[in-house]
Amino acid sequence: MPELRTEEFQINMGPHHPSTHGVCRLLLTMDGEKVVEAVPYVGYLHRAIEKICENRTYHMCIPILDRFEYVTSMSCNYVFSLAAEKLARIEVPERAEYLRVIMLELNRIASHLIFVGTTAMDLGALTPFLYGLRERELIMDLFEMTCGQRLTYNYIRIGGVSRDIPPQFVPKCREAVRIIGGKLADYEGILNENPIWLARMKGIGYADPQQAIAWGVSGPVLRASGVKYDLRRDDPYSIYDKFNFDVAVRWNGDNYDRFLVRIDEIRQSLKIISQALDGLPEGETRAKVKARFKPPAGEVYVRIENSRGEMGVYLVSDGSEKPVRVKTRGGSYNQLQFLPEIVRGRGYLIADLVAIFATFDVIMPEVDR
Amino acid sequence: MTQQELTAYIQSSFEGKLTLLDTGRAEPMFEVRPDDLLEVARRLRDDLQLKFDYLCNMGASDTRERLEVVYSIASTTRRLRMDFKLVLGYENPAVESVTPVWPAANWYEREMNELFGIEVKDHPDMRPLLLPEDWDQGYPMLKNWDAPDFVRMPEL
Amino acid sequence: MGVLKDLKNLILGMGITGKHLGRHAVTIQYPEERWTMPEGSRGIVVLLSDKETGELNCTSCLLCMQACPTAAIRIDAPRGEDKKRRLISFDIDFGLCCFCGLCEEACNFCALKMAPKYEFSTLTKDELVWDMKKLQEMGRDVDYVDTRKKKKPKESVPGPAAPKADTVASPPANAESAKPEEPKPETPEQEEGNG
Amino acid sequence: MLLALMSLELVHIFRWAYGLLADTGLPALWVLLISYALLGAIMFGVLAVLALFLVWWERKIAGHIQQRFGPMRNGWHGWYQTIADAIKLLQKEDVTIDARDRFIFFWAPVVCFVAAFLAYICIPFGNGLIVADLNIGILYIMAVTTFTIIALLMAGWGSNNKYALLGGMRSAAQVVSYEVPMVASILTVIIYVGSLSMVDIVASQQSFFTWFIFRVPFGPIAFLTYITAATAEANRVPFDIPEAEQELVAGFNVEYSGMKFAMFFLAEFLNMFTVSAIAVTLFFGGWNGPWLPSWLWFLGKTLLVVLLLMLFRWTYPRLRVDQLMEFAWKFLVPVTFGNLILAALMKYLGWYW
Repeated sequence: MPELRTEEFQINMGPHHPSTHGVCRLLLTMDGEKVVEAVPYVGYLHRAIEKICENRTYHMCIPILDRFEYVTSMSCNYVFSLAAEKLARIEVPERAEYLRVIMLELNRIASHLIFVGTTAMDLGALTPFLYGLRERELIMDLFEMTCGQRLTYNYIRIGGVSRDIPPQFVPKCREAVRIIGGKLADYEGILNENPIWLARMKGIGYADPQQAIAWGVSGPVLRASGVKYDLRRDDPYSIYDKFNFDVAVRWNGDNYDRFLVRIDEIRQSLKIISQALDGLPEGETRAKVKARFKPPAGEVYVRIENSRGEMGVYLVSDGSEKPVRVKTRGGSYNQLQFLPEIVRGRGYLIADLVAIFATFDVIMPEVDR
Repeated sequence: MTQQELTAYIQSSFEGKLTLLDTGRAEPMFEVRPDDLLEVARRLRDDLQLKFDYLCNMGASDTRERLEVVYSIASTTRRLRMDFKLVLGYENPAVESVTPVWPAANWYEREMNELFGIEVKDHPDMRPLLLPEDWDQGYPMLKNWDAPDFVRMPEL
Repeated sequence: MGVLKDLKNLILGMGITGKHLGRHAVTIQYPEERWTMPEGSRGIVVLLSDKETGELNCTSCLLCMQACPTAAIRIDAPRGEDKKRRLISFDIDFGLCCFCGLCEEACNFCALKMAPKYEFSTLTKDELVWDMKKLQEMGRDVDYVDTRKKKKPKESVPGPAAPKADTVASPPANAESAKPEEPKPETPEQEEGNG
Repeated sequence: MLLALMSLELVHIFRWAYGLLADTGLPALWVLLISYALLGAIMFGVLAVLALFLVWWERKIAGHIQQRFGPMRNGWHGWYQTIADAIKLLQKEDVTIDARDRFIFFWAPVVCFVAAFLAYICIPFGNGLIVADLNIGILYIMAVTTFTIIALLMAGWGSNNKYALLGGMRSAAQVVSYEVPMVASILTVIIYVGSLSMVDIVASQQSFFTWFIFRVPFGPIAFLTYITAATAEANRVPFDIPEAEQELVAGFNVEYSGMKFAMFFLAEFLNMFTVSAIAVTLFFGGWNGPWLPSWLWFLGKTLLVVLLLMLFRWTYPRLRVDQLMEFAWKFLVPVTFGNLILAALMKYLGWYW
């Protein structure tokens, strides 16, 4: 009886597949259920944002960069404004800094709530997604009240913020902070100690800290592997040194810790927001910036801590009103680059690959730009 | 250590290789010659004082007169950040791949190669990243690039 | 031991989802109950007209056209013989518009506002290009704070605006008559703009 | 009032109809054939309506668990939404790929649909409301419910699609390995009833405390293991890896559309009802219950168990394939066999009521 000949077969997970957030294609070589090799193919969502920004004025770049990462587009506005302010050495008024921190942290919570929902959904539990979105609506209402839009805000501008907050923002924000803090217990009740969830998440997708740093991974994925590296602390920008919050770190770098790190981060962000709301000073919300903004010639690389890791903008200007080069860097870019390293040769099943891909929280606009 | 100490230390230890460019802002910007890029990169990473083990960003930029490849690096343990860049001409620009030192540069170099046309020597797997496989309309990110249906903003 | 703890957590999880069974739903039934956007939210762009005279506030200074990142606003206002621009057509292509609000901030004659309205979906793409008439009509019921510096001297009689001093653009009646002969003349430099 | 309720037993109507048919003077064989044909038609009608109701009910329960409304558009609270879906699926074009294995691809949904109905022959809906009281009732049902594996395998292999093949293989492994604990937990009940016929099982649980769920040491354990194995049989969430949307796009029914897909869909919901009907018959005393007519009791208890299955679906994530197998063989089988021995010991020692 000839020895049964088995061979690996290739399967395309993507480009449109229920669990690739956005349009990403993973070419999997499979040995039965086990994934031998996962090769990502990207570029389906490439809109050449950098080329578009090169023939737009600085103020026009901000709504364009809103679309660079639409889940936390507040941080996209912020990182570009910070770069322009560093080039032109603009002094941002105190109240604008506070408003910026409040908006950035609210946006981080909204992004993490989506993460909790989509990760649970990728593993089969459909209800936490709806609960996550229900909380996120509270934050969306806050954003709609201040800057008028629910997804692409165009709120943080060069020199400050576009509008002051309406009077009913502060009480509503405090109430949202209270509700979200309470509802976290619901997610933990359904998911954290659930034996099926533990079986699917614990010990799977171990990311070695040194390898993660070498591959440029940053943000919650890096902090879940025990590297205490948070740009709000290690490369301080804005007024984060005024608030006391601790960096959410976990040590054994598997799916479960990557999930818990983000829940801790939601709690830290809630702490920051309540402190920022208490200390919100009066004053105007935007420095004097000419309509045809012309920063002096120069180049700067600025990076901030986004919910998916380090988000940076390398801005080159030659004194004219249009930037010469806007190189944007997102966290998901390196995490997707790092994914094959984790999956190669560890005999993970396709279900684990879906879980790892979900806890990496990769979204495609940031990768393809 | 602060930025000034960093610049002083680098100028002293990397005598000819990294020349300081004064851009008058926080992070120091250095310039390196293309041929000793790898050696400088390896020393930056392994130097015990510096330990630049994290490549934040790597990208090319076309400033109409020349092509520049900029590396922004940081150290996760020493809280340091630094940029250095490489100037290349327009005719067949080439640069060595820094993936042996920082594997993170893998995709950045693939993207730079297909968008700017900068050839990256001995890169692990050089495939087009963002553009479709059968893309043949030149290198889009160059300033002098043009294509039949490329519409610029109306100049007002 | 382990099994009992797992069982407890499983039942606890079901308890949480179970108790939501009794709670009231948070979603609204769209066509019947509508979501009212809060004041100042960026819906569709509308042209505002003066409260008394009903003319457009727009003085065709083309600032909004320059501020728009996606070249969605197309204004045709050639310079008349008396060196003042006469507004002929003001189109906004909502297929291109990214609702960023930069035009509203660029306009300092409060002629343009983003009304809190969001229902304007159409079947075909070119129905999304709204001309001046439709923009003005949609802007009728939008109230706004008139921050324009009053050019007219403070004479008591509101009456018809004094022709000379009034720099507000020519009344729409004039734009109506000009419109039928050459509908929406596209000036050459805009032709190339709407990519 | 009580008397009126009592008289609502449906069995009298069937006897009266049978009597009517008998004295029309047709030969006995004809009468038998017509009555069974009529019974089949009634069963098909009742179960089809039941399946449609279950689909609607699941969407409403899911909606309210997730704090939204569920179908609201067609009719009050969307009651004829599933009928609209069924009609839509009926008239939808039946897209089939030509690289399929024609025969197997075509007959897979039919086998799945028929297998779902076969089990209802000896499920007692009420006092005397049973199509055929086979004396090997529960054994017959166990044999018939394993038909679904064949249907899933046929669907997986027939659609010539890698995802479907994976789904088919997974479902075969899963249903086979969960058959063993299910049968073992049923045996614990059979020991006490002494007969396989469903009517006897129900008869042995007349009073409230003789329900098997209350026979403390082995009853609840048997019920728990039965329910876990049953969710795996019906491919419900913690064990729904054959058509895990997130991994295999849609598992075995990825290439099916139109009426073929509807057949798989309805069969899945019917399986869910079968499994909870057996659970009610075995552990919750079938149709026994004071005051209300017997079939109403049966329907109420079964819908409660179905609600439990739905809660499983909308709370728990999904198990991985190897964890699922490991859980079945390494945990469920030892527990059920231990329970079986415990029950047998207690029967032998006489400590039961």
